[in-house]
Amino acid sequence: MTASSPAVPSGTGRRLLRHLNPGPYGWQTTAATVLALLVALALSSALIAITGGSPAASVQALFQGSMADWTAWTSTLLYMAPLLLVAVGACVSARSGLFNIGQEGQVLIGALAAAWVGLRLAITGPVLLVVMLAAAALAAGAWAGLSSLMYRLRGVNVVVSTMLMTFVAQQVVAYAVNMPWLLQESRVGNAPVSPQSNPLPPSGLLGSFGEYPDLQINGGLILAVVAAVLVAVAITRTPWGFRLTMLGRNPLAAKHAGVRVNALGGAALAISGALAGLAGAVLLASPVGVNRLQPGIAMNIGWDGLLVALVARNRPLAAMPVALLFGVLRSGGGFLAATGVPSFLVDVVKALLVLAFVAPPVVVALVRRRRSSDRTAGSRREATPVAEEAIA
Amino acid sequence: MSAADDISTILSSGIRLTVPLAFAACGEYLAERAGTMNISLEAMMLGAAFGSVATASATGSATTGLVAGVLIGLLIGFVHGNLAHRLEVNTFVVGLVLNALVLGLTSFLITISSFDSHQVSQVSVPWLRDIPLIGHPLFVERWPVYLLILVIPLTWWLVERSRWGLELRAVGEQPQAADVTGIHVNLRRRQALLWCGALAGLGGAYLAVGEVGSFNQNMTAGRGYIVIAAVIFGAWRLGRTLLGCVLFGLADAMRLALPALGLTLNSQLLVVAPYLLALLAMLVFATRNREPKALGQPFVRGST
Amino acid sequence: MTDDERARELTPPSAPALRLRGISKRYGPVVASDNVDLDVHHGEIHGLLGENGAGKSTLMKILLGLVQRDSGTIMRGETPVDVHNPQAAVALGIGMVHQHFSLIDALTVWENVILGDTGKIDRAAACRQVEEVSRRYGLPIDPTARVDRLSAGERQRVELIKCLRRDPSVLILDEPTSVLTQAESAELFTVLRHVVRAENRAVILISHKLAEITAATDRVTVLRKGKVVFHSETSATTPPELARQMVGRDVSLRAEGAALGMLPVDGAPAPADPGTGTDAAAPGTAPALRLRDLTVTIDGVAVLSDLSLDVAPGEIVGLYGVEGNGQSTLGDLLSGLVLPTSGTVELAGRPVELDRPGALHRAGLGIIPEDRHSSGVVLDMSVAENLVMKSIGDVSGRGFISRRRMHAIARRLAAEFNIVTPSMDTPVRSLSGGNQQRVVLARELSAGPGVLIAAQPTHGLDVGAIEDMYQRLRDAASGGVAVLLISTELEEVMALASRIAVISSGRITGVLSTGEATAERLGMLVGGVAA
Amino acid sequence: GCASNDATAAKAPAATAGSTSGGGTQAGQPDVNGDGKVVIGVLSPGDINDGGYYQSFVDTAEKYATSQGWTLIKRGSVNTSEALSAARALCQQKVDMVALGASELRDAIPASEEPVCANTAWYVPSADNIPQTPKIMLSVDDANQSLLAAGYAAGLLLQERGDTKAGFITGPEVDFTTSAVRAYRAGIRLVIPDAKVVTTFTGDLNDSAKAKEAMQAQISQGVKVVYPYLGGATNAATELANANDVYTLTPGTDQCASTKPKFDVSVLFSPGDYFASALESFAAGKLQMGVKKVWQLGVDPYPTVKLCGDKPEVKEKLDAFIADVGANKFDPAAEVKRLGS
Ligand SMILES: Nc1ncnc2c1ncn2[C@@H]1O[C@H](COP(=O)(O)OP(=O)(O)OP(=O)(O)O)[C@@H](O)[C@H]1O
Ligand SMILES: Nc1ncnc2c1ncn2[C@@H]1O[C@H](COP(=O)(O)OP(=O)(O)OP(=O)(O)O)[C@@H](O)[C@H]1O
Ligand SMILES: [Mg+2]
Ligand SMILES: [Mg+2]
Repeated sequence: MTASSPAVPSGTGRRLLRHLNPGPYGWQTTAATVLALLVALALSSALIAITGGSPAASVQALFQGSMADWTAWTSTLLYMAPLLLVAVGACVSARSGLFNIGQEGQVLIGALAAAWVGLRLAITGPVLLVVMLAAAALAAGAWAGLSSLMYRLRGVNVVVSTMLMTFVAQQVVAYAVNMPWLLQESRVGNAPVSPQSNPLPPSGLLGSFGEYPDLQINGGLILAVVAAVLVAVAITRTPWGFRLTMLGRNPLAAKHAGVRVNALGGAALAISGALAGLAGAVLLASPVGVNRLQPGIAMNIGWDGLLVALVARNRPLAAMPVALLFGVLRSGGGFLAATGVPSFLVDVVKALLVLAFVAPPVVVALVRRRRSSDRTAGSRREATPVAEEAIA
Repeated sequence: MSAADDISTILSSGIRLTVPLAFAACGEYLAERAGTMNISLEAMMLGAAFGSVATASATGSATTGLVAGVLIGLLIGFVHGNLAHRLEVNTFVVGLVLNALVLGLTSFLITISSFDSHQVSQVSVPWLRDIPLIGHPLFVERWPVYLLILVIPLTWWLVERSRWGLELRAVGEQPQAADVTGIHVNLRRRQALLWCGALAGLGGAYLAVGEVGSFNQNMTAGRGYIVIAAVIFGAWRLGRTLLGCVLFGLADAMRLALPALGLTLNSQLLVVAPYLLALLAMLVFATRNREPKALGQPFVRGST
Repeated sequence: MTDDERARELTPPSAPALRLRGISKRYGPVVASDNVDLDVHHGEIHGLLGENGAGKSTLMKILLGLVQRDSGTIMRGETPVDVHNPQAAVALGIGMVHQHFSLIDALTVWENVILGDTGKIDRAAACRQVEEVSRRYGLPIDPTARVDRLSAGERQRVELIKCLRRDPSVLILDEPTSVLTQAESAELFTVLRHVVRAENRAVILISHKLAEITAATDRVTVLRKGKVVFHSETSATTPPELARQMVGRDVSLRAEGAALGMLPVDGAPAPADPGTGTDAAAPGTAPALRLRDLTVTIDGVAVLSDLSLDVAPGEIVGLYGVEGNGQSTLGDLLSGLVLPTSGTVELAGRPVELDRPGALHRAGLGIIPEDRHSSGVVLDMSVAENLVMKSIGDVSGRGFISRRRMHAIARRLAAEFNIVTPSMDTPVRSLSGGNQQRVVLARELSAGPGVLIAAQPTHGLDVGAIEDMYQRLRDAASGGVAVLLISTELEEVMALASRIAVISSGRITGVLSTGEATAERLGMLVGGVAA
Repeated sequence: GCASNDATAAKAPAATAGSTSGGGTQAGQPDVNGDGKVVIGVLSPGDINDGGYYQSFVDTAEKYATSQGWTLIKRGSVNTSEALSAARALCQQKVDMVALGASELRDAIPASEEPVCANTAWYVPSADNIPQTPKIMLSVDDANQSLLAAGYAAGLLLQERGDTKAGFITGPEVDFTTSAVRAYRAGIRLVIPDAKVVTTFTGDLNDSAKAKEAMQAQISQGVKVVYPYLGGATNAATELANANDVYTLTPGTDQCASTKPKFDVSVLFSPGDYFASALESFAAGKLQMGVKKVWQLGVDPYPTVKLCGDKPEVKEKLDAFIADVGANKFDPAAEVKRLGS
């Protein structure tokens, strides 16, 4: 039981060390994770074998589609950007003690607002992109803010309301892309129109560094990483973050200490919504992509981004590698599907892999707890960082 | 066609649409009273729907299929329970992953297999079926529907009258206190999830081998979430929850029947109606007092 | 400890009901239980004493299977037993009345009472049993009432009934009286005596109140830093001795004794420090705290009505009353957790806008809240963070928190207020109660408040911590701070305050100077009779 | 977009890694990329096991590929937002042809210009809403025509039964379903001018339970011909119709051979049929990129409407109608506009 690292004088240094130190049970967690991964891969292989596919080739394809070359990295990073944005937002709200699970809807609302601005406002030049991003953040922030308002006025459980609002958001977007006066694409001749918007004008697209098929770092990723770092700093280093943490840990004490809990709680929820909305705008304005609003634009990025945050235990910096991992699974999975493995099976493989990453740290923590026969708070608190290290 | 016949038709249809929801709602209600916000309900229903059709096709008996559906629901409940309430993986993570897993798996399995269609038989209750208006809707149904007559009071009794239910409620309200009292909090929650799995499985299986007779990809189409909305709408009371199911089922039936009667309605609005209603119910009635206090919170001994 | 003390240990009245041998438990570097031996016999009330953090609760949790020991043996009679969970403890006939987390608010009394049993529920039988137990021990309660509607005393009764109904042969009570009024405590001890004498059970009683221990127990064991340091027949020891054993040094049981439930033997409760003992605010000096016509209505019930009170700089005013008469609400109001329906709070002559978060703090009001866990500290944040919690702006520059500055301030305060903590980064959760309270006090006083509200400041504190707390409150007052002491302990108020305001049913029924205050007059005021 | 200049083309790893020699990449042979095998990659936006529209596409491809000894890679339920990356991934698998299952996936088309897909043929179904680009072959049909003919067939069946009430059940209320309703209704009214067509939107092409309820409701209202214009829910709804002796039409594929469920009219506008003929040209090395193939009712074998049962008079009238459309005797679009609302 020497979880706390040796005394290091400076607080910052110590924190850094704690981040780098795999922890006393780090190797166990790593081993368990590897084991779980093997089990997940074995299960997946069995399923793939049923369809007559080759498991080895599938693993190869997973790798090839996500990391083998720059093109693959490009698409991995393309997924990572919105995932990270969503996850960072989820970290903010979770920190404040309000659990937002409505990111999927907030992503949609963000994309809707961005699309509306991009297509319906006569803004030209680079300003357009800025306005689009701002509109996405504002709209999705307000959408999440509604949940906060409902909580404040009527005590409506935030988890429940954010979840229900997701389904509402889906229909709102479906409605918007089916209404010509709203956002439905314009008709060409007699051809049928799809439930989608027109493509964005070029000035509404995010830029990128590098060009396909070389490594292309999309603007969204930069936005996401900046957001992650800013939020990480804000949470751990600023009075605002301090108050936020206080609110999350003990709202009564926070109120007592003069924190404006309603405003701060509402702000946290709105920020998490705004970041999810940004993710929606990033999906929409992605330098590679369809650049139109479609009902399926969120592609479960909201749910997966929430998973990222949960796996990263609500730490924005830890969310970066986890988001990368999820990006790898998505792009690798897409590639895997292109090798002829049924796409549904790819979803199964992804889900199994996520479980393989989530479960082992807790298993190890549990075994530890059992072994030390200590079922009280202390060990629980120590278990958390171990879990994080394993994932990061 | 007389107006009475129309009403009777809509009622029949509403009941058929309600039944799968009602089964699952009984399960979700119990799980939520024990403090689990069970998002994987959708997975339970969908998995059971698939399992029931596959089994029915293999054995030639829709009833066996129904049993298989219940078993699959139990299995998913077991997995969820152990991950969330033994290994302490966040329950939403578990739910989201299980939903993705089951959707992927069933969609995949249906592509590599083909099943014969089987349906459980219809039972019509003599005399009662002749009651005007409600006779046909209520008393000419596939037999699992009548299981509801057992399941609903049983669920109520379990929660409100049995010792197990008392402990469940304690666990959903104040797990720390329940623990100190000697109740195995996480065990109770796992058991509640098993019950939930069994009933959601029954609901999903009924949908497949009762209503439709076959399986197709994502055939539950979000019914799990509707049920969760119903429990919220019902403010964690069984009667109101079931009322919510009936409301949602009837609304769907109306939506599907009214065009045939010459009326049309905005479809988006109707799709969101259950969720909006649930939100509205929470806004209008002070449901916060009714909510299990520890809903969605994991229990770890020693943490406050 | 010494042979002398061993010798005092008489032959036990009967075979031990419970025997602990070499129980050890460590939490990281902290040894919460260090090779503890303890025998508890049938027919005795066994007092367990110790400073905050001495390991009393830990030991009892081990007995109850809530915490697993690292080593040692537990024996029921002569057979070693394995208590790995609370159910096992129940099966062994060990029952405990917990102070926290043991009743489910949303359930009724009878439901709570049968919770943890097995077998079919029989509501009628359960109610009957509750009534029976409540009659047998004189603990009146309505079995069908919902627990969240009950007062603290009534809840305690439910706890007792629940425990006694299971017919435990060993009954453990962990600080059962800290939320009880004197009358309620007296009632409890009557019950316990009955339990022991007439029914030959064994009782372990944990308390910080030496008077209770001396009055109620047969034998007493003192823990210090996890070790058994003292063991004796109660009749063979004295409160000063116990206090010395607890703290490990001599303690002046002057005023401090008050909080432990003993008035000084010489009677007259003289104000301890004459310097602060001015009878009332000197005319001309404006009161630092002025409460005017405060009314708080919750769910249609006036919890406070037209409450007015002044506190002058340099004086300690005691607000005395029985639990449930609006004291906590006043505390909440002055913490900014509750808004008054009407009335004003003035600090240094200026009215405070109570609806602005943090307004009271900014206006120079410091508060030691009644329930430090729920509103005084953030248990999962570090000592340093808790110390600067209210002045986070002061330790940050250019928008960032300076950890260096934060730690510097924290270290200074920790030294100044004798906060014992492994490091400034230790979560407050793992500090002992006394040290947690010191963290709150240090934070509030370091802000240089003009007014300090101390709500039940010594609840759950050990004698050393109380001594320290009293001294600091007096020092604050003599430094010119207006101190409002909200307390349910008569002796505490008598020992500290120069004026005593009595609150009953949300009204001030009278204000007396300590000189005029006699137990009878206060008693009448508490009863709502103006004196 | 990404310019496909020589420099980037050389860098595209997967595309040029093969044993391709020189520029022999054009559509002279099915092995477009010259790697010694023929691989067809199919992307479909829908459930490729829906037993209907989307499935027909991959089924056709599968059948043909097997007969030719080609390899087929099929990927269903492709989110439109992922179309582009899915197409790129296919190209990286060195497919010789990328075939899109429906025009919803048109966002994948830019990949055809990218180096990674340089040696690939592209087959794109369209409803005249996709601009022609040099690297794709467009296959265009006019949904108005087939649905109008379907309506005409339904009208004839109604007439035969002496009835005037027809039904239409579909999923979401979106443009392609609402315009289908209009054409269908117009077709019926060409036969029975005062016919009533009830339309139910269940909200989900795959929700069998709701489709059945909608069918039940229409049957209860005495509707005798219902078009289940659905996806995965088609069979469940049709079986119910069969049990109530209600005529049904297929949403796109030829199901006349099927007995459970049984359809009375096969409306053939499925992408599979068009694709089959494209594959034939492909096998023969005659498939050209940068061109558009328009499928004409009454001229080409597809789209068409086929009566399953044995009703010579009805069949005769239907065939005559189809021939008229083929001969441009009247303008389907105008008819739909006139009678459809
Ligand atoms: N805007 C907000 N949105 C969501 N949650 C909030 C918000 N503001 C505060 N909270 C949460 O509310 C709790 C405390 O807030 P508050 O004191 O307003 O509750 P309350 O006392 O029940 O309020 P009220 O008396 O107005 O009903 C904390 O748990 C905090 O996390
Ligand atoms: N879960 C825990 N994790 C770490 N340390 C703990 C834990 N529980 C107790 N401790 C430590 O063990 C020691 C004994 O604590 P315990 O609660 O038994 O004291 P106590 O005698 O009951 O004090 P009090 O009078 O304040 O209730 C303390 O130093 C405390 O900080
Ligand atoms: Mg204690
Ligand atoms: Mg080739």
